[in-house]
Amino acid sequence: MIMKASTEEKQNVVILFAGDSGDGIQLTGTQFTNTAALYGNDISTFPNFPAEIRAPQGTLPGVSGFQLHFGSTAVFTPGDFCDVLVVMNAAALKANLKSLKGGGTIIANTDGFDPKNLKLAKYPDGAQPLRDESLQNYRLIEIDVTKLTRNALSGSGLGTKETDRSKNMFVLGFVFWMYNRSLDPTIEFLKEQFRKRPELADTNEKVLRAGYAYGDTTETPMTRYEVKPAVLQPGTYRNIMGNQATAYGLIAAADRAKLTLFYGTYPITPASDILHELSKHKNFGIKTFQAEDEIAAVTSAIGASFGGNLGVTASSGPGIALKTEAIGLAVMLELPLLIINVQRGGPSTGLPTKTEQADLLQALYGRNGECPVPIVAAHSPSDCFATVYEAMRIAVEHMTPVFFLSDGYIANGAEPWSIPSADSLQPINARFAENKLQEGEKFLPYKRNEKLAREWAIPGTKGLEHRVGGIEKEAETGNISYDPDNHELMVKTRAAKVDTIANYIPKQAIDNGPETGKLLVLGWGSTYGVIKTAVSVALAEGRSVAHAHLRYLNPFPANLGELLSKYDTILIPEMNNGQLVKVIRDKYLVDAKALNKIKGIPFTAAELKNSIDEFTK
Amino acid sequence: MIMKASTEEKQNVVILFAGDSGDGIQLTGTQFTNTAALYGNDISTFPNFPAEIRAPQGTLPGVSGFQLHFGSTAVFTPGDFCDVLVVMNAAALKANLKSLKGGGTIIANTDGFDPKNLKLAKYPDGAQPLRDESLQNYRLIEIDVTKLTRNALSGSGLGTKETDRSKNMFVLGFVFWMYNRSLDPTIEFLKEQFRKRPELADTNEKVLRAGYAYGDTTETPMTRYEVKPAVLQPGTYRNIMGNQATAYGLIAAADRAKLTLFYGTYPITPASDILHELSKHKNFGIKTFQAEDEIAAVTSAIGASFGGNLGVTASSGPGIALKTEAIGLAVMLELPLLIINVQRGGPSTGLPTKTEQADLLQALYGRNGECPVPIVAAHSPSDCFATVYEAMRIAVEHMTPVFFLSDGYIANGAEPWSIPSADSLQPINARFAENKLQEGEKFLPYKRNEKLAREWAIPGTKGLEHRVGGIEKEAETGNISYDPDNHELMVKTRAAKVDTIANYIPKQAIDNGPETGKLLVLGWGSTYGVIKTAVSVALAEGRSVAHAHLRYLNPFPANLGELLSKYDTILIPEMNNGQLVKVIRDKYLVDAKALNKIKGIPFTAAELKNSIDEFTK
Amino acid sequence: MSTTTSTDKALTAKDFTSDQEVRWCPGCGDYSILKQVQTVMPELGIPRENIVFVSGIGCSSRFPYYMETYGMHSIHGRATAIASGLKATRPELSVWIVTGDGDALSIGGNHLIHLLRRNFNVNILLFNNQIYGLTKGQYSPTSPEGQVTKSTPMGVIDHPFNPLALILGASGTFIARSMDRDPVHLREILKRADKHQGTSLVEIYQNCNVFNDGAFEIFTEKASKKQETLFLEHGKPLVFGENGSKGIKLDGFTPRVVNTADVAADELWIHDERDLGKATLLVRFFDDPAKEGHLPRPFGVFYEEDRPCYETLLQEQLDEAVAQKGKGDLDALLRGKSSWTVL
Amino acid sequence: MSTTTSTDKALTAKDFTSDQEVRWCPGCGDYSILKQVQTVMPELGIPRENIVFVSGIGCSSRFPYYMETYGMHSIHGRATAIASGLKATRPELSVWIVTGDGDALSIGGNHLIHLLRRNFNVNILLFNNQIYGLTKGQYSPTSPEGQVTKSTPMGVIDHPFNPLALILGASGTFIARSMDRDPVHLREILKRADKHQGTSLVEIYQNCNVFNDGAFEIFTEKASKKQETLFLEHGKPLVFGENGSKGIKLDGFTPRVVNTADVAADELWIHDERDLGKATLLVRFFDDPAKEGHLPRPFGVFYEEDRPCYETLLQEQLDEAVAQKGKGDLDALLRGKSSWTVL
Ligand SMILES: Cc1ncc(C[n+]2csc(CCOP(=O)(O)OP(=O)(O)O)c2C)c(N)n1
Ligand SMILES: Cc1ncc(C[n+]2csc(CCOP(=O)(O)OP(=O)(O)O)c2C)c(N)n1
Ligand code: SF4
Ligand code: SF4
Ligand SMILES: [Mg+2]
Ligand SMILES: [Mg+2]
Repeated sequence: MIMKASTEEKQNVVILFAGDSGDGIQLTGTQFTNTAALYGNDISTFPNFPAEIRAPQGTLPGVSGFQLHFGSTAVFTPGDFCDVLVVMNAAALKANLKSLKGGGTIIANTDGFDPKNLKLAKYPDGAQPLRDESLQNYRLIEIDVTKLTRNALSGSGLGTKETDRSKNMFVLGFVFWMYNRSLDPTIEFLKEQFRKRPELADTNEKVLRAGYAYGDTTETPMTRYEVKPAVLQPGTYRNIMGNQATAYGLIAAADRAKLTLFYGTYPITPASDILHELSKHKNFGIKTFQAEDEIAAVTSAIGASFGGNLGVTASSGPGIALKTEAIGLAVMLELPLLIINVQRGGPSTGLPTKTEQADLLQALYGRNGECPVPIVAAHSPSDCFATVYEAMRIAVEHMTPVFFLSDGYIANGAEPWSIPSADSLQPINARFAENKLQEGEKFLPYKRNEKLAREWAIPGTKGLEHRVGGIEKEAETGNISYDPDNHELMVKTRAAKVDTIANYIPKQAIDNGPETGKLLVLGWGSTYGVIKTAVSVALAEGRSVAHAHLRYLNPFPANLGELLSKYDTILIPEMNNGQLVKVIRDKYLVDAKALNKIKGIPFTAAELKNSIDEFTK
Repeated sequence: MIMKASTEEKQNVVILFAGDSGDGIQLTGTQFTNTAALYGNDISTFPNFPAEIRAPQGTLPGVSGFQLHFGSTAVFTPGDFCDVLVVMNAAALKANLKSLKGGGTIIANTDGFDPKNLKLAKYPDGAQPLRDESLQNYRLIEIDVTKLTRNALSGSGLGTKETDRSKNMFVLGFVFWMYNRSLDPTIEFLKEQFRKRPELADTNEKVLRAGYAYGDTTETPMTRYEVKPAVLQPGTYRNIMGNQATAYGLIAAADRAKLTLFYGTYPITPASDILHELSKHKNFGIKTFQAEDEIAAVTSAIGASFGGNLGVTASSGPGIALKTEAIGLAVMLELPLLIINVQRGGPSTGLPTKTEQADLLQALYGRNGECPVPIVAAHSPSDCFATVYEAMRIAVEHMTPVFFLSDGYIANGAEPWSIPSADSLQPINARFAENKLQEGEKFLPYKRNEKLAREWAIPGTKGLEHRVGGIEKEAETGNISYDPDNHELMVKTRAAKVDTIANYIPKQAIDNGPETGKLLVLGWGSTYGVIKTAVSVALAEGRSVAHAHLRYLNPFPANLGELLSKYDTILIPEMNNGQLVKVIRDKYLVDAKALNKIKGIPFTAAELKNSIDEFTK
Repeated sequence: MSTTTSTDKALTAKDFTSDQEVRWCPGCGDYSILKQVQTVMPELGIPRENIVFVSGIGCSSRFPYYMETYGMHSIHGRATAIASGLKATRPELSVWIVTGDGDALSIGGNHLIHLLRRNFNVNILLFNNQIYGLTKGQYSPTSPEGQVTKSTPMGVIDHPFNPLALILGASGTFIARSMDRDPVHLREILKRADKHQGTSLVEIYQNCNVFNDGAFEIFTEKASKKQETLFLEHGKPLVFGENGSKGIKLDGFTPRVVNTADVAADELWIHDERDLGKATLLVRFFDDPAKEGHLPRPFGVFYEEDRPCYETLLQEQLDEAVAQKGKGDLDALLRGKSSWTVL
Repeated sequence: MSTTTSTDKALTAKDFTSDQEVRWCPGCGDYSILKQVQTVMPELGIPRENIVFVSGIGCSSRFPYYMETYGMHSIHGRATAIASGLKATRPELSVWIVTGDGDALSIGGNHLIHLLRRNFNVNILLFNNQIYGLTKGQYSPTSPEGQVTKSTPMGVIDHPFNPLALILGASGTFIARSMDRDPVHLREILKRADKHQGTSLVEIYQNCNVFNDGAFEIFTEKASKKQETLFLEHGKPLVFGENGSKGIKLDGFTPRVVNTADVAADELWIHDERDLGKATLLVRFFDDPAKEGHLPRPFGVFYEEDRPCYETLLQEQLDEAVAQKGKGDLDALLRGKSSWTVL
């Protein structure tokens, strides 16, 4: 007799899929995400790749994870802990059990817990977590995925090696069943993915359906869950990852500015995916250039900018370090240039696959001489689009290199994004110099407008032939000048040019909470979601706390000092050893407090909430 | 009839020699300096090179200058303005007249004021400064140096081209006469210099003597001056330039540490002279390596350090920018490495031959990730010796890369130096790992001592074979570790290691003035002399002001915060747009005031004094 | 700085002379090179505004300031990379890179070899003076072993590059050598460089009379020039010396100097700019002229090869993408394949 | 991490195996190379503590962690420069550089060519898998034109380097090629590399079975190996194919494939490792194996030359300086020539 499972409603759920890097975990996670998104849930996801390319199968370093938070209410982070942990083998369980809430559910592929796998996962001899008491505080659902998958495909004529590749579809099907989701988006995806090998689309679909059916037919009574669609602002949405949103923001900026995007880069984790994405869109006239190193990457972009194109370069910390000399040149040339830093754990090679936001001071001060560069930072995966677009606007309209900061957490995370229409994007106005000179009049390449920006005088413009370079320049003419007063004037002018941007950006707003109070949590970058979550909870408890999040890190919005003065304490949480906090203390002379986590992983909302509680006691 | 010149006593005098870069100005200045030094005057000098290699003769960009301040009392700067301006041509006058005190003396080579030279110097058509009223506020001594030099050598059989090369000796001889100095040191120098061509030594000597005799025999009555020897601390002195003192400090450190110095560098102004100096002393076992670029320069030094040698690399701003990635590696490897930055005007190529101290924030923050590096800065030419020696001691004893900051002003300036004996130098104790392991015991390359420094385990040590690298390391074992808690521990440990240095350096002292009062002028680097001078004057006027000068910029001396709290106002003069001031404000939350000059040239004492007056009103 | 004399009359060398004072040492070989470049420019028939000179840092790299064209005096060693980005996006421009032996071969070595393999259609003028001029006289990667310089008081111990061998090894498609002191030859080679579709590398022996005077005297001075230099002409035998009295003949893989009188004309090595095998040997004519029985130093075009240029291939891919997928539609891109609408 | 088993018994491959888990993808060609290196090490007779492996960044650059010697996993592209500083100061050490095609030829190209010209006595193992493995599959400077990779969805348009031609152009003194799949040959070449006094460059074709599987299949797989590869032996004619049925003969400067049966043995190209001229042509045997009438790909030692090593010349100058001026006396140096005393 088949018992019908009961259905329970939930506001939000965190699922962590984990398995071997060969198990297709990322794909499984992404499919569930897309299905949830299409269904209308709010979502936030984060993949956790192994550092090794493909560490030996079954080992702890080989574990790949994908965490997904979806809900019927607003969701801002992938979640501190998960409700459901799906593990394809023993190593996946061992590596991730600490992330499971007490009483949470474990879905385990029993085949991944044979003695060999237990040994690879470094369980002590004789230990068998599925049998002993170690999991007694959790709800354990054991499924022999391998066998069931093979059964589903018996008679297909496929070998076991090929059959086993679709194990992940079985699990996915089962989880779809648990959360009452449609299989259609995945089936469509499979068709598209295996367009050239329809037999594989069939196989995978068969297994997916088998997993779903397993839920329906299983003899153990199980609860199914219902997570209703979230109430999102009206609009058209899609699910988007940070690096993808960055690439789209660049394409959009080029499109709106009606200029060619030149993307000079050298591959590095976690920035490379921007290159991969951009190189797919050559029909937008985008020129990607994989340079021989980071120095060539940035200087080729400068060459492109000199030619009147949107020069962009991207890297992560170690690569940015190599670009610093050339960024100084761009500051002198006063050309638009966008430098993208998708931050990762440092210093040096550090933790390449982990996240950190420890390159802020490098962006601000990491060049020789007085060398100011505007900085903006994205706060979530989808926010990359608008922020990189804004960075490009500043670069072009203020004729300056600009830093755009993202990080590994944002880059690989995903969330729903309310898609703007192309027409709704703020125009980007390049001011190209035209030859309007009178007979005998000399062209002044360093003449400035009210933004202190010079004109963009590009090769091919007859009569405006001129020379630029990295030696100090005479005001207006741009000729080499060693004059002492001119140097001071130019240093101050370059600083003022950047400071002036404050007049062209929005005032800093409070994101959440009262305009004045005991505590302001001031964040930047990828801590947004977790601060938002923690502050919301604290506010719900009646605490006197607010949240402001900086997109503009240089210059700061003009009203920032005043805004800070409205709170007794400023708390600055950062995934570094305290960087923004230094700048705020220096600039506003307030005793801002640092909350730091330097573990290569984001804050949990609970950690932040604890700190908020401390300061609002 | 020959009139005897009268003699007047002076406490100190500033002479500025100026002429074409081909005129031998630097040599003239250096000879006067050495003679004054040997005589016992306190001195301070500064050369002012043209930016161009050898700009066209007679033009303004081609002017080379050498300023010399000597006195019978302590002398701390080359002087704000000069008493005597020696000009070999019109361009030299035009470029330097603004540096001459009202009523000062001009010694002009009339031959350099012919129409051609006037035109090259861009004097308006028809203008003749030696004839018109433009110099009426000065005492003008005109000498037809060219003619007199030729006369002196008539019959020597030399052509005019060769004769004219010793014009500078005529002027030098005359100035020696004016200041009543012995010709012997110069004659000895000439003999040594032209060892292989004694006829040239003779020629030059002849002209030198002719110049001196010209003073004795001239028909215009002239005043001669007497500047008595200064009262210096007992000791043996020599005159020394900053880059030379840096080179000597390195040689001394290697000698005392009994290690091989490896100097990996790539030429750049104004750091190259350190390379030139070191490469002369191969008999000290010093290995200089002119690398293909700055990245190879620093990484080759890291390789040498890994092998148990004193790895040193040097550059100026743009080259330091290129080294930042590798410095991060050295931070991870925890090996001794010295990075010398002889700062110049920035940003980018900037003003290569001018001075600036705008790379402090780069040294402090200019790397990806949390990447702390200790920083020390020299405050005068001779101080380079002790400070670079100290930098090396810190690097070796604390097992860390260290920044040593100098600048173009210090590098090329000169002053008397009380020569230490080799024995008096503080020992430098390298702590090499020895194999004391028990059977089966594993070597722990990242085990630390009370300084948090690890041991230096170098190749060739049997049984200590191990691997290091730039990926985050497990505490103690040094194995690769992606563990979140370990990463935080290591970031904090590396920071603590640098902070701990504060326990091994002297407390910050007040250099001049009371321990508490209205104003503290806090300086670092090459502003020392000018602050000293200005504060001395202000103190003499009874103002409530003191001067402290930082050698240690990271970490700060432990008592700095307390020391700052003893004054109403902290004034921080810097030859940049405000860098140390940012760090002090952030760290001690005091409203320190910035006084900035960004002109590629030092503050004058008068400028500083003005500011002191403002703040002690 | 440019003035608005934009009438379309034929340009002259003067039209390519900027208003900036030239600031090399008097007597520097750079003056002659500047003059030849300014002289050749009008003959190329390229509108002045479409010409860009990009340089790194060094005495030689001051060059762009003196040219009345667009120009960039960039940072040390990176002119090649900057030019790559410029050419990739503006293929219609005539891009000239001016660089020194330090700029191109020391700090800039990597960008140089990568530019060569990518074969951007640009011209590189490598001013080789075997010294770092601007920084006042340290040795460079082309300074001969044993040379005493500021940084090598006991003589250079680094084995120098053979620049053209390196460049050929990096798949250069146009390789030539000339000298500051032979204006006619230099102008000829500059024109050839301009004509070549792909990266043209012209090594120019340049005298630094302040820090390395006479480094190439033996090749440039009348007394020795005929004996020591070998001017290459396509299709002609390799002959040199007074009245072409000497020639080169191959003995296996070993080139030997012979008296032309002693051998039949067709036994001599016939220069073929298109023969990679010959070029690989020819760039190895790099003997120390002090060595007994040394080979003469060749000047002229060593090698030329037709190979598609990077910027052309790049544009072709873009065109192909448009042909396949249509011109990019931003709204369609942003919407993607699985969007949903909340009302 | 090392333990204290420091008895002096003969070492085995196991003694060169560190306690760190090897973390390449299963099936990666790196495993075989590691094995051969560990096997060869004991045969070199060098005390383990005097061996240092230095690498950059890349899958291949993880190598040092697995060797029970001293080691440094440095930063991307810089292993060559780090090794230069180490060798300059510790000439007695046996220094091995492990690098990838990206690490050595892309970001590290400049240090590589300068190391080669200086001729430090170190060994470079260049793992060429024609891909960026660690960053998950972008093309490298050795990837063939047209290859579809993560960063080139429409195919590579960069003309790839011919690595050995570049290396010879940079004055390399020992140039060899081997492959992961021929352990015997690889071990032989490793031993030759160790023996050479100067920079030994060994290019090793290495399969990246995840991102570029089968790139060298045609050379490594039994079915095609005999036809497609040419194993070089000093003093022996260039023959290949089933039972050496084919050989190489020079036609002018053009090498042609002939049937050995059709030509006299002495008409075939006889390999001479010491002949630079031959080597310049031999490194150009780099045809696309898909091309009609292509030449086979050579493996073995292409070229070896004796040239003094940088570290030797450096030490000689130091010794000479001591001989001339006596050992440095610090007090005398500081005092200088014109000091004065204040009492
Ligand atoms: C990053 C950087 N490193 C070093 C320098 C100093 N520098 C300027 S030019 C130069 C070498 C010049 O030699 P070369 O390229 O041969 O040009 P030349 O002056 O001989 O024409 C050096 C080392 C610099 N400006 N920037
Ligand atoms: C400065 C810097 N730039 C980029 C990277 C990213 N990165 C690491 S390895 C690598 C290329 C690896 O390719 P290769 O050298 O061929 O080694 P393989 O992994 O193929 O063995 C890149 C681009 C980095 N770590 N550091
Ligand atoms: S230093 Fe040499 S290369 Fe530079 S301008 Fe003077 S002569 Fe020319
Ligand atoms: S990615 Fe390729 S090269 Fe790297 S370990 Fe895996 S198979 Fe080997
Ligand atoms: Mg040069
Ligand atoms: Mg590779």
